[in-house]
Amino acid sequence: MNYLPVEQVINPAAGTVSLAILIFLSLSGYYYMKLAEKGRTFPVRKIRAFEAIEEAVARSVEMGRPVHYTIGYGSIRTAHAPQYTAGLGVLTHVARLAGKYGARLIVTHGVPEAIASIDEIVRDGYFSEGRPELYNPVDNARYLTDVQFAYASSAQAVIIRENAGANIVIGPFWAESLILAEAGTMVGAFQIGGTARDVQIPFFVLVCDYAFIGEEIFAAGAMASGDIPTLASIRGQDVGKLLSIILIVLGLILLPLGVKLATYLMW
Amino acid sequence: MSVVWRRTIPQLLVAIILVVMTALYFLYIDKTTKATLNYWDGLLINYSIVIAAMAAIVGGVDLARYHVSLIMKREREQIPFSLITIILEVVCVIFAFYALATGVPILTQPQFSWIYLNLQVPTSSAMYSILVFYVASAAYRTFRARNPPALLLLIVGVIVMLGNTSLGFAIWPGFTPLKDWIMTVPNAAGYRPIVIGVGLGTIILGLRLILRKEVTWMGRRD
Amino acid sequence: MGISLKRLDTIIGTRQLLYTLLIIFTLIPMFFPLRLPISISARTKKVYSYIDNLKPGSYIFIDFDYDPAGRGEIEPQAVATMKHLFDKNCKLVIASLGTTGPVMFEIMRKTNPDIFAGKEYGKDWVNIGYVAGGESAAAGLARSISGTVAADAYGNPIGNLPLIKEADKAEQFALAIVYTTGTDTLYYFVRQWFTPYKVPLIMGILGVMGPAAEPFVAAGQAVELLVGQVAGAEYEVLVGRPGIGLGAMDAQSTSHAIILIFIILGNIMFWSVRLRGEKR
Amino acid sequence: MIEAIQIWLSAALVIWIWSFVYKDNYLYRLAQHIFLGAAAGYSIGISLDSLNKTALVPLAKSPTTNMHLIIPIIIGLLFFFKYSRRYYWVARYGVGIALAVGTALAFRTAPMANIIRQVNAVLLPLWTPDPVKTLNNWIHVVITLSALVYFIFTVTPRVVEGRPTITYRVYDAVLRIGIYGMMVAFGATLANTIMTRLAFFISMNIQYLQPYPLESLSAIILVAIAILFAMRRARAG
Repeated sequence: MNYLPVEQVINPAAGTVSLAILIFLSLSGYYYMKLAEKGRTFPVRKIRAFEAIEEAVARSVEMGRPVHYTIGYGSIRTAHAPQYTAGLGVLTHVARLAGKYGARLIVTHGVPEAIASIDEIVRDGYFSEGRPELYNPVDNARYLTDVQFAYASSAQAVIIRENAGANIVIGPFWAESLILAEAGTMVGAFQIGGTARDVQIPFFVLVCDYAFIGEEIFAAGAMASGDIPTLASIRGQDVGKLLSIILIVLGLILLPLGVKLATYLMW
Repeated sequence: MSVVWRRTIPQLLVAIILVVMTALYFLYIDKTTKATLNYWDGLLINYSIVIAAMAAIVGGVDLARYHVSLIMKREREQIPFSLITIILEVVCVIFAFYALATGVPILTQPQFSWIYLNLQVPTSSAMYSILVFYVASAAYRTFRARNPPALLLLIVGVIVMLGNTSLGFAIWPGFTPLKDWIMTVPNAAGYRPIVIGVGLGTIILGLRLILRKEVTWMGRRD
Repeated sequence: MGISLKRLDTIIGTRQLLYTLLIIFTLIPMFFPLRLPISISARTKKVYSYIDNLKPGSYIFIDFDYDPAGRGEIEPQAVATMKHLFDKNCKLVIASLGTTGPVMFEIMRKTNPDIFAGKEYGKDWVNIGYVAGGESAAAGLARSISGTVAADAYGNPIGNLPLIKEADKAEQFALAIVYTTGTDTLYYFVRQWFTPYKVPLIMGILGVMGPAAEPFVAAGQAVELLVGQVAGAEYEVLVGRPGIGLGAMDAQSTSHAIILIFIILGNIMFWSVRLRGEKR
Repeated sequence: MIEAIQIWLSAALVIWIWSFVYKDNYLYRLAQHIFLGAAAGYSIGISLDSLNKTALVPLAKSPTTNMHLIIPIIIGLLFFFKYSRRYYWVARYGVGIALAVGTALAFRTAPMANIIRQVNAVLLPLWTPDPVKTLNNWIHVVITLSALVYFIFTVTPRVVEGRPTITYRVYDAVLRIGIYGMMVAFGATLANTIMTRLAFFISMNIQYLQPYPLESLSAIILVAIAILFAMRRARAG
């Protein structure tokens, strides 16, 4: 039997090393999830923005003001899908808290594919906490439109007119990030923001009370699930960071020796 | 049985598409096989485009439904505004259908493009330029030396602002190169780990979807 | 005193005050320019010297297709470079691959009549108007202008224009300038004008497009870029004709100054309130 | 006549949208709802167009070979089941496929785009003849490595009661460098954004308002009345 050489099996444009990294990280994530299923627990650093969500919901209830949540606008079929998914993950947490404290939750968004999911998540939050009477499908989840600034103009109007007590924005955001955050500031809402779109992170970090920086939104999604094996998968992310640090240090050591790690990584 | 249809099959579908699309991307074998794989990959993406287009139509229905419900609630203040939204939406859709029926490219359909150019473009640009106010007040509140990190933030912010204008150049010509240094060295370095982390988060999230552990997108837990 | 300090703090902290001053200080320099000195970037200097070294009377192709939202950033570049080209007696063939281009060109011509003064239509410059088809239109124009369009933007048959008889193919042009708000258009010209015919390209683009267009210069496909309002202002200084670009730079300076003053006042107020509070 | 309305409407819509930063008022609300309706219609129109291009035209051209394009159309129609009490879950199929395709697009390119390319960008020579360049490269590497440490979630040195251990001190110092590095990046981005937003704002003035002073002035007067009205109502209510 003839074996094909590796470079003919793996797309050279995609990269063999990329595939190796992908498989390695998936396996390590899987390994830690299995360990967790067997009963191992891992300490997880607290993410302050995540802890603050409960306070945000509770405070709005005290003030008699609604909680505003948004995951942004756009289509979930693009490469930003993971961020929408993370946004949905945190929404489950917020919806359950809204049910627990009896808060009025208003979710605005512009993701047409996710309408069904968002409706259901909000419903589930109220029903699972035994407050079905608070659920109003039309009021709680509002699809605006998937046109960027039409979504933004309506979302900022909702925040101000409904006088949101808490404003939680998690998802991929573009220029509208600051519009949403400043609208929250205008009504003095308790603000929690998070995005993995790097150029928009500053606006949330600097304007909001608490912010998820980059990958923290993915970790928050895992935390929201409350499932221990799911939480353990975060350790896979850490393995990836250790790998990156090792690669950087190794590459820097090899560089004066005349070995360019960069070219090997591009294989 | 119904749990299988309700939960297991959608989850499996997601897992399979994820694995298959990853395989289609990395596999090569030879040129003809690669072409076939690319075709399948394109096919899946095309499917998602059609599904997304259908979803946008559902979204339009949902928006109209929301505004109809506001009208039904008889909130006197809101009724005229909701009417405007619904009417404009319906008018656009009618002209869109008209364009499709006559085979005219949609943005050259005169009425559709009139609404686009005269109602949507100015409001959209105005919404974008409203950011100038927000970024100004955000800067005013942020650049305040409350503690050491905030002092650093203030210094960096002021240098960048001065480096960007002829005002800064008039005060001291060195502001521009200093700003360029900030933007290329510490600024670039500060974002790099964030980008790495986002990639790792994406990979692990994909893994969770494949292992059917990430199920929040399904909504209800049954 | 303490109360008045707090009140002062709230007055300064009122966002409406900041916004109003911001609007006023953005508008003032547009009507009364301050003419603050600006530094000229190496990039703009390179474009200037490239155009300055062209043989007088060269044929230049111009793609004029920015959209309305890009007017403030690109029009200053277009006006200044076109003035420079006309001063050097270059002959301009203007076309638009985007639908909004011809409209923007007419607005530009109406608001800057001086640069067209003394220039004869048909001999010194020609406006072909909108050419549909995107990349294939770019390819067609490169092959033969008279073979691609039948009439110019004003309805004159293309055969009646002396300039088109002299310069009809991409090879006959010394330079092509692309003023656009669409990154795709840049690719059209690189693929259809630079790669096959080696026509040098200069790209006038929005500030946000800078990073996306950088590789063209690095790969030698474009001579240089004019990026954003700043480039327009710098070019206005170089050709000695202050316009919207420089006005906008002044507006940038005054409004940045307002924001800086507010930041300084905010810090002073914050610390005086805090120090006073600690004394008690 | 139509052109006059067009110009006035454009100028007015711009000013009404801007008025929101002062106070929410009826004219902003009007502009917002016009925008919402036009955008919703536009989005449906564009979707119909892409549906037509990707599915209906190929189906009409050669029905037998493109029969399979019926599948996504049907899956898309399943979204409407979200209104059903009993069969709400049918809509999940469409959500799932769209989500899976999107995640796959990010998942399969993440190692290259987010890890390898970023790692490669940091592999800078740490000893160069040019001292400035050397310093820049050191800053780059140190900030990148220490900010990476900030993002590590599950491996943190234990905090023992009393005096912190040396490991903890080192960790804390590295963390601080990372946080300060990111803060510099954030501050620079915020300050740098002011310029681009102002450029656009100035463009808007040049485009919509300055050429039409009468139209702009009348829209401003209207909006001023609307804001005063809104303020009176707010005080009364």
